[in-house]
Amino acid sequence: MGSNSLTLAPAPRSAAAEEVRAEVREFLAAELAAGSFTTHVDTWLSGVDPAFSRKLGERGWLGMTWPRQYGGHERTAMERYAVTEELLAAGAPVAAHWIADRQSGPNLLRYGTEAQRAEILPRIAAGECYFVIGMSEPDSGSDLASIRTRATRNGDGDWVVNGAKVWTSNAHTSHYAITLVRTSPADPANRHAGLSQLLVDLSLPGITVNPIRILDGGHHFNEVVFGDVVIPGDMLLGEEGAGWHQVTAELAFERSGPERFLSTYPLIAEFARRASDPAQLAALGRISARLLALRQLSLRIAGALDRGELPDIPAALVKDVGTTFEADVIDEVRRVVDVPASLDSPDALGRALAEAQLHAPGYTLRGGTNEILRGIVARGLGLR
Amino acid sequence: MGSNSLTLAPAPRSAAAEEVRAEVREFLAAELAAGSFTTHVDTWLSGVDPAFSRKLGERGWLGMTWPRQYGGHERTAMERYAVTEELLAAGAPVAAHWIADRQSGPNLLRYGTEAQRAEILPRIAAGECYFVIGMSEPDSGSDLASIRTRATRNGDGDWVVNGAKVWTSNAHTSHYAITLVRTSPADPANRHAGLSQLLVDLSLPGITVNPIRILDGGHHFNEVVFGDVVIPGDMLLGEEGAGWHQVTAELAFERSGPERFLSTYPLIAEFARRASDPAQLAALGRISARLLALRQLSLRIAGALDRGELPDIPAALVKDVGTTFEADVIDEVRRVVDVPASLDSPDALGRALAEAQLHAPGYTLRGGTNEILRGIVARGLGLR
Amino acid sequence: MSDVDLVVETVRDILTGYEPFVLTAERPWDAGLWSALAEAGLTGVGVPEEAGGSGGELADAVAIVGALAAGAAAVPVAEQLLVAAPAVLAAGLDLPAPEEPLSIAVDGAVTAEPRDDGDGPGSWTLTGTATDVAWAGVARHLAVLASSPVGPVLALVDVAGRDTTHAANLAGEPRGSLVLQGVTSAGALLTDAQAERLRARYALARAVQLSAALQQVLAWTVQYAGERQQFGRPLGRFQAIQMELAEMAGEVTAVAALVDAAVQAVERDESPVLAAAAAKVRAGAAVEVVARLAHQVHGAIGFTQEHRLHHLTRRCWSWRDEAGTETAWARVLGAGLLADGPDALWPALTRVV
Amino acid sequence: MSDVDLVVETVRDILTGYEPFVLTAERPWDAGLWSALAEAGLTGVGVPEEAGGSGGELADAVAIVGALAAGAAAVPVAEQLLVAAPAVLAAGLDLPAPEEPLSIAVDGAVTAEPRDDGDGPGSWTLTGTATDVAWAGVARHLAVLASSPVGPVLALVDVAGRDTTHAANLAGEPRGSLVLQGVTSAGALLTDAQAERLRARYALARAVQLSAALQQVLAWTVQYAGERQQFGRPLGRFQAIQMELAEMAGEVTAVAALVDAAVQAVERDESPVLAAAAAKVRAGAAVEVVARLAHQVHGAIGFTQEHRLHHLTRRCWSWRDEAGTETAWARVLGAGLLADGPDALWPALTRVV
Repeated sequence: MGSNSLTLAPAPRSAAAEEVRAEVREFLAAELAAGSFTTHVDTWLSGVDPAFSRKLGERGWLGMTWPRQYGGHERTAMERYAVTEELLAAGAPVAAHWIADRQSGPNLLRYGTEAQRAEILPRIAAGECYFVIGMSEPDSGSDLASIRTRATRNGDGDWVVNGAKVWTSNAHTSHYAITLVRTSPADPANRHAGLSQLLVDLSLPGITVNPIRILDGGHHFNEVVFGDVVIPGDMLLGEEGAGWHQVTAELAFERSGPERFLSTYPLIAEFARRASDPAQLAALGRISARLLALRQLSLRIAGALDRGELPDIPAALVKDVGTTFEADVIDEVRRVVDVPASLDSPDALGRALAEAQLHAPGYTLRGGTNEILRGIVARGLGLR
Repeated sequence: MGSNSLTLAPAPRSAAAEEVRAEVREFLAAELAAGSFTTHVDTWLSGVDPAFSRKLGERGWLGMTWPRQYGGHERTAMERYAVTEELLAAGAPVAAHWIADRQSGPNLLRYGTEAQRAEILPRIAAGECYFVIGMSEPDSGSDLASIRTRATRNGDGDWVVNGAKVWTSNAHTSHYAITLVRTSPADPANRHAGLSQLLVDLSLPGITVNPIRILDGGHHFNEVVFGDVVIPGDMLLGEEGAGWHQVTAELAFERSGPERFLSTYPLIAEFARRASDPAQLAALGRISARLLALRQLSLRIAGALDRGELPDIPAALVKDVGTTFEADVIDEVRRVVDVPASLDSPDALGRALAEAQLHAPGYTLRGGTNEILRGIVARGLGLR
Repeated sequence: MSDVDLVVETVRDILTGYEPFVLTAERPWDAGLWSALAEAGLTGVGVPEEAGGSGGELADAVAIVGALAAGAAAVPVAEQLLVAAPAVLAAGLDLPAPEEPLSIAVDGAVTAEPRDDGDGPGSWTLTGTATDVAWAGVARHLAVLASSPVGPVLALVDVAGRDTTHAANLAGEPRGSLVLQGVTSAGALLTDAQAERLRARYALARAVQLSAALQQVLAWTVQYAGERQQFGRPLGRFQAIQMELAEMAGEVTAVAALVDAAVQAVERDESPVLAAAAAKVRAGAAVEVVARLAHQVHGAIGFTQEHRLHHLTRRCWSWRDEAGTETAWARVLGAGLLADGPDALWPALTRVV
Repeated sequence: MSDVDLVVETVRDILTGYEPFVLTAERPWDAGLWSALAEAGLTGVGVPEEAGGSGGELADAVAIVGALAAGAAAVPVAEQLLVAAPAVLAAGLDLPAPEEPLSIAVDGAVTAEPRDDGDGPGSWTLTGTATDVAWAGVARHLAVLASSPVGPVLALVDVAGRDTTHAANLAGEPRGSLVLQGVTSAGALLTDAQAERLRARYALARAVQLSAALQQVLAWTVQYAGERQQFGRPLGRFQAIQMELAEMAGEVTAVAALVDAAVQAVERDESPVLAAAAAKVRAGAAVEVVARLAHQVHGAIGFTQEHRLHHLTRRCWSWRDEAGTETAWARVLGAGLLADGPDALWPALTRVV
């Protein structure tokens, strides 16, 4: 097979990444020893801890790749990769800042005005300013072009927004929402036209944040309702009408990180503590081989980002394969252990299984369902 | 969930079936002991042995459910089920008569003329007359409506057939092909119109049977080429133009038997001889639970046939789930044994793995691909 | 309409008044629903009238359990009707009144010391901790499988007033422990085979619940796919979704066929062990596929506590682990099928159900 | 164009003259292709010129093996370039001329008795049977891993004129046995770790072949789906087929990433054992999915001997079992990752590749 849009150059080795990895490891060991957090599954969704996020900011582990002038540290994507995977493997509470650091900050760097960048990016890098993604709506799941939240200009040149966004992770603990809105009437001939992104301060009058509890009762998601919310005109992000293009690029950006295959890593670690008979060791080997392959894929994408590429199709592939793996881990472990899953289990493995299972439906839905992702991969294969 | 087109009443218990089962078991043990056959995987495709088929005919185990006047034995579908599953579980050479007994005979009973029935059915029931299915063509896989083999009436009222059929199992050892042909020009408005079934004597002049070897080199399939073959006018099967309807019913009929989940049973039996450690016993248990469920489903369909129903949607479901299982068995066994698959293996399990693997691509393709079958199931769920 | 259909209709009628809710330590079961079922005599079905029950066959009890499982009903009916009551009766013990919830405890370590001759029903002293007790803190009576120097013992414990530790399964159903320190109770010696059958009946009860719940999950998912629009058409029109729903249907239909057959094997008074093992393994394996695809098709909305889907998927995730995991029962099944020797798999398979 | 690209292009040019064919006992390999490769110096790549080779790096040898695997080339190049030649050189033995096929034997039971002091390269007497020997009857020389009273021995046997039993893998590649009865040959003592590394290199060689073959299978399947019409449009337009091809692409891409990384680990002169184990396990697991879906998309035509697909799928089905099954290597990997203790999985994972 010749090269195609799915293949990427092998990830470069990075001594700097290994150096920062060692630092993070030491930090995490100390924090765990001090009891500042306990390991859980899927903490990049559910582990909100602003104090912990600020500690990471202090150490220079947020906004790592951004220019220094915006509070960043001008380090490579490979170094950032090492930091994020260490945090995920430890099951550390990183949810507060996760979206801002991964996605909203880079988005502001690409499309933000100088004022927006100067105001917000240093606060993100300090671990003090948190973002949510304002894309999905109650009637628009995978079909983002059908969103209905509207923004119209008023006489002062400000935007008046009405509508509602859902699945906004941790909006109740966040400061801003980059919100996809319709700024021109829907055009049946071009479903992707007329959309724009607004940078919305969640403390503005007219915004209501209603909790959406997930099936285990956890409060991570919210509905954000906009009732005649007035957004200053200069809070447009990027170009008016370019919202579709911007979110597509943003989604590609968010799909390839280690959080797409390490959400259930704490379960694997717990299983490893138990693995002893040949069948368990073989299961650990199989799980590990899949994880190692995903890690190489994800590292390749980090390498491509360092080269200035935007590998959207491999990123979709990583998310599809990786999130499938996250759920498969549960099944693989269950095949070789006799520990019932329960949050109240006296056995840490039983608790990890329970956490992983209760969060499982999210893995292959968030950030684009796996069916959508496979469609993107198929397009990359030249089939559509 | 209320009743839907997928649910069927539980299979009735049948003392008669258990009686004939015991007879078949005794017969097979004697034949095996006498060395008249050796157990293989997938013998309903590859185990052609006319002498064995005649023995079954002598014992009254072919044409079991047919009227006595046509050489049948007027027994129930449940009794026939017991006979066929015992033969498959033993890996006995049943390929010569399989299609004729399962499918062509019932087809003749439903659509044949009195002369056709009187002439052919007793010979099938005796294990002396073998059939092939003449449906697929080189350019028509799952899309049967696109077939091109044509039959036109000549001045004598006979049919003149030109074209080619492929995947005709064992045409080189068979006597007749029930052949789907186009008897009227294609009508874009009704793709299913203009097709008819002909009862074709494979010894007629103008018919050439060319072998198609499958990937292990085995010769089971053929291309049957028709060059101005003159077929007597009274060899039309059923109604002219009703071919689509007839093959659809025929396909439904053939999809639910135990050969849709027992093709690799000899591999399971070989694995069972080896299973000893807990992981192997658990794997045997998992495989067996799936098999037992499929068997109940298949028995339910046999029961429905005895009640005169034509459960086409459950039959599609059984074939989808069952043939997937046939291939999964290989993977399940490989997970817990260290025996390489090889036809030359000194180890019977290695040979069974090899046979099962080399035949595996066929399981989920023959008689309608699993994608097509799932479409039928989806229709049964009310989705199309 | 058969008796079974009538019974199911009665249960469904009652259920319309009792929507499933999120179970908590404060509200760990649906006491109102239980009362309604008890008033209708449904908590005594399958128990002969002379034993204080409502009469009826095993098939009726199974139908009730299935209808309640599909309704995510938080009541100990499966444990009472399919496991504990038949076991208590078979052991010759006095069955409590059917309106007093009776559950079953087979896990943990409880020892029984005979207080009399220990032969047949008698009095025993129980010591130890019963763990993973279904409806601990809710059930009034508990049939406890204990071990004694002379063999397994089924003891009937009145747990009113006894402390249980709070623990719950993934759906919030109580699964706490009960500490017994020298508790005197009625009990009867069982053979090892009887104890094994009791465990098998428990596993089969969970399989019955799983089968019904999975059928309901499929029905909800098909309904949702028919209604939910994406990209201008119902989800169910997308071939990718159709493939997923067909796969779910294959699993659900296979489970139903095997579970029904296992129940019939018990009705025929055959040993339930291998049939129950097979049913439990097959039903548990289906959860992996069915729950995953159901959530996948439902999308984010099905992942919320407001949506009904989790009431069943959370139960399914736990029920497959309870009364013996799939892996444990798979080993039992694999070993049991080879009991007549390594060449006798096929005859064994045709005997299981 | 890099050296590696150049090498691959040379191999592909040569391959255009040598279509894959069905291997039989009479024609068990492609002698003509071997000669063409040898003439071009490709059978000595990775071997220093002073040792009689063509020079070049491991990466070049890997690229050659990959291109030949994708072409279903019936020649012992993977064994020679990636396993036997490096092992023979590392052991300090004299490497045969690169145009004489050299293969590897690690299975069976062969014992070696020293004929001299047994320290370093020397002379040994070999007795026993080497089984599952890749290219038995085709290879002129065999590097045999034998056991001796003082440790594992790598012996270099000239097998010209020796009888081998005929056996073949699923693709017809020779995998016979060789009986050695008091055969004198050059050999060298290895440490257990060196022997383990040799096995790992063999496993990695198969993983390299699998990765290349699976990439080719995907490419053929995508091409077929784009061309084959069903129901009036190309197969690749059906969403069900797209989902299957995307799943294949996910497997193939993951395998390639890990195998490449494992090769790089070897290039960095790290111990190859866990990297090779991971690569072999991952590549073998992918065969299950990729070969199944490739045949499913190709339909009946891909199941025939005339179609090219089986040349690769049959090889993949065997290669995953050879040089240690996935299960065997998965156990090695699982145990190896826990070598620093049950809490040290993550640091171990970040070190493997």
